[in-house]
Amino acid sequence: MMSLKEVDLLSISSKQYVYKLKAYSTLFYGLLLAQIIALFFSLLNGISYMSSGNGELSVSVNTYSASLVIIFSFFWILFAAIQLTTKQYKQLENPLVTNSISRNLSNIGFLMTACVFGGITSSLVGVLLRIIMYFTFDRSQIISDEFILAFSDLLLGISVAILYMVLISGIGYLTGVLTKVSMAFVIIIPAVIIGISKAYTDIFQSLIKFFTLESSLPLFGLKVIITSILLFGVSILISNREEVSQ
Amino acid sequence: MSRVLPQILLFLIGIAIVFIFKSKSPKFFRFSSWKLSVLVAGLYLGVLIMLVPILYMLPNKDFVKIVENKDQAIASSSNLMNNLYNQHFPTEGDLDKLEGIYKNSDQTFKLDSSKLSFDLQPGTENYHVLIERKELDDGEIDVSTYVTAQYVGEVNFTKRLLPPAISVDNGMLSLRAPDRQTFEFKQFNIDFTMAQFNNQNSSIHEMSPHFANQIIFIRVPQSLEINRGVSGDRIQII
Amino acid sequence: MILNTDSMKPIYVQIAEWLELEILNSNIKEDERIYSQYQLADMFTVNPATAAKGLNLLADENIVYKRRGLGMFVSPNAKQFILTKRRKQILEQMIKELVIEANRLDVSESELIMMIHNFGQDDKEEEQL
Amino acid sequence: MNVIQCRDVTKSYGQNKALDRLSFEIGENKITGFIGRNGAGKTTLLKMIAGYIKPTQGELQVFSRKPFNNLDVSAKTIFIDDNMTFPDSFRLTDILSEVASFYAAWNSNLAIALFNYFSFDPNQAHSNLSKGSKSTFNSIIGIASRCPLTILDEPTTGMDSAVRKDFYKALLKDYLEHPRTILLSSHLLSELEEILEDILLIDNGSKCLHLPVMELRELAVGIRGNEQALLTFVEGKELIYKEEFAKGSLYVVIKKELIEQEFKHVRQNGLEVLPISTDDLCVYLTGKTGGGIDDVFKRG
Repeated sequence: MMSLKEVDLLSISSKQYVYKLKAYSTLFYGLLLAQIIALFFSLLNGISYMSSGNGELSVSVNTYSASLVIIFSFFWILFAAIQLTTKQYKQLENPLVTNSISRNLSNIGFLMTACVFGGITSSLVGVLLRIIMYFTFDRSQIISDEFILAFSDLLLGISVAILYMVLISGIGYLTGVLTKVSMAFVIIIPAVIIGISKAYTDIFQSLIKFFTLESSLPLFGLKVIITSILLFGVSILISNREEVSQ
Repeated sequence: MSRVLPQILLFLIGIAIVFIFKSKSPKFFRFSSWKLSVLVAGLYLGVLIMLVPILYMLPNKDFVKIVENKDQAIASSSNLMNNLYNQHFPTEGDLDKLEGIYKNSDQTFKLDSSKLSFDLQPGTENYHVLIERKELDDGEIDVSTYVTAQYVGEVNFTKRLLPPAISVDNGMLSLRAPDRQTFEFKQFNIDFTMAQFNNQNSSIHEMSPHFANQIIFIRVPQSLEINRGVSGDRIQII
Repeated sequence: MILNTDSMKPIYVQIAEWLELEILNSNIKEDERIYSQYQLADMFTVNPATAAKGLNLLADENIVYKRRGLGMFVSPNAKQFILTKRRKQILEQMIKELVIEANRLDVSESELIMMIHNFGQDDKEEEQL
Repeated sequence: MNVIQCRDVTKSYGQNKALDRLSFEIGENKITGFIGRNGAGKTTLLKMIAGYIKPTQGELQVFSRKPFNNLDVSAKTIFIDDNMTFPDSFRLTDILSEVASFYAAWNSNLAIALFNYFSFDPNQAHSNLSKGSKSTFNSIIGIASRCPLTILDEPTTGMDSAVRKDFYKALLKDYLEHPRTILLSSHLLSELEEILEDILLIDNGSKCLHLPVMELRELAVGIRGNEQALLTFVEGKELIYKEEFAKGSLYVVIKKELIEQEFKHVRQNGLEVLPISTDDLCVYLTGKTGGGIDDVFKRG
């Protein structure tokens, strides 16, 4: 009895990963809802409207975009990542074979899956938006440029959306872990963010521009991956010594 | 700022909805079995993926296409207008060759009088009327209408402008502008995720309009007597 | 099997007594294998250690003996031994208590003997009916 | 070989000491009951053994390893309590099959047989179960996992008495077939003492007793009788409990070994020897004051 085979971290983590994929599958409805709402908003009026004219004619242009869907999906992954660190979700692992590292690894695995799913679906909702527009609007009014989406652009959009979601999930996860260390972080984190954005606008902006203005995909990918590894790594280190509270 | 505000509002609404959804998840969402959730998620993804080939199969011949060179078309249009002001009148053959300038209509009227007077109705103040005498007296008046480049953003919709209504009756040529026309366009911006690496600005495209001028080109028989009347300053005889 | 958990007698003693009864009633014959501690634990829903102690009680009195690797067996003469023991110990103890109680209730010796005698007859009559 | 080795373990939360210099050892394949009053520190200790929390001071080893955050210990241990939660997206049968993959010795036949015996609805969600059903279901997991170290913290909370009996029987029967180390905690000893081998009595975060249940049963007796006679009889001896029973009469609880020699004189002095239930004994041993609740009303 005492000489049971030693368990290895990876097989336990992957078992937990599968468990969590099933267990947390209801989180998906949140994404579905967020995307449908965003789609609805996007269809409603478009993101901008321009109109002008002279005595004989008036011309107006409605601009549409599926970006809102992606942004809503970003919010979803942020909340999902924070949620995974809550007591309520941690308790679900008590009946399982687990330790802090396997818990974190399987959480990260789940989040990566959610990012891939979210990235693909949010970009594809853009396709849905185009098809809805195709059938509801007068086709002779649709400007074909960018309405006809290059397939390579679609793949590009999906991979960039996934990368952004990975980054955001890392931010959310670390935030969640920090707030578990001390509830003080619930106040500190927003205060610091607002403080930095107010007092050191340029630092804050260059931090954002570090990602948003990067126009080389490989470099962007590298930046996101390294930053995410840092975010998740710090999260693992912090939560490693933490006791399972009930 | 006024443009950003409604979007921020939208995000806040979105967050609120996500939060309400999380805290008061309806029974269906909370107790939906994982098998059902995975099935719904799979179907959702499947349907979205199926949409991709459908999008590429949709015929797009009706769309507004951007093929022409806007700068050149606008340059030649304004060039033409400058020439008109400077009394450098083109021939009809010249007009046909100019880029960005389209012939709107082409009509021929039997002449029932030896004189021609004009009735330029309100709304035609911006029309340039050019009269050219033909080399022979065939008793017919040929009227062609031209329109210079008309753009909104990159979209050239010159060809969609309706020509003015023209009629010749008892030696009177009347010119009536078409009813007020409205043009609506739907533009699509690619997702910011694509734009970032596409050398495209994801911000809203510049959609400033460039309005067109109408040119009425009238060819009359050699010996016709022309009475330019009250609005004579808008009628130029080449 | 129900044990009297409120009794002052420890459970392992109750188990030992039950086994003695089984031997007395010839449900387990001499030189036959007796229940193992695990069977007893299962039957009485008690910890096997408790059951083992009950068995050991019998082993100490040589009512059962151990065969290496085979388990416990009922000793020859076990039945006779139990009978003697019970007569000696249990009956004596009971009589002792009876006498003390009789003294407390001012029942004289002859009255007590009468009662025992009558009780025995009632019992027989009941059996006859 | 000891499964659990606990040396001077202290757990403090701020100023408050939940466990105070606790030392004990638990051998392999024993069923040990962790008994103590509410708040005595049973759950804290069990959670520490399960690796959920770590000792503030002292050394705790489970399977010769520190259990906190240890995957090997976690694989050999299951901790069942009524706080155990499962995802709402799992039906009860899902839970049985999903949890199964984590435990090497899991017996799904047993799990399903018990599940059916207790008439669970396979399509129910865990969080919709009543308190008693939840305890029963969790206990099925605890039994079927056949973990070398099975920890059941107040497993019978909310169960009705019939189910409790069935549960103890099921636990014992499976233990007989597959011996393992089982820790059971309860504030009520009486209903589970028969299946226990050892008992660890905890009082206020400290160890009070650790001995076989059989010895506990014979540890002490109660004596009732005339106050004067009784006081002379027990003079100079340590009493576990003393209570004025009626006017002029007294009830004391005393260690059996202290009066073994004079046992015969007890009755002659008109004193009455009473058996004492293990439950009562545990209450007396962990009692804060000598008198009990009656004293409160006497003073008033």
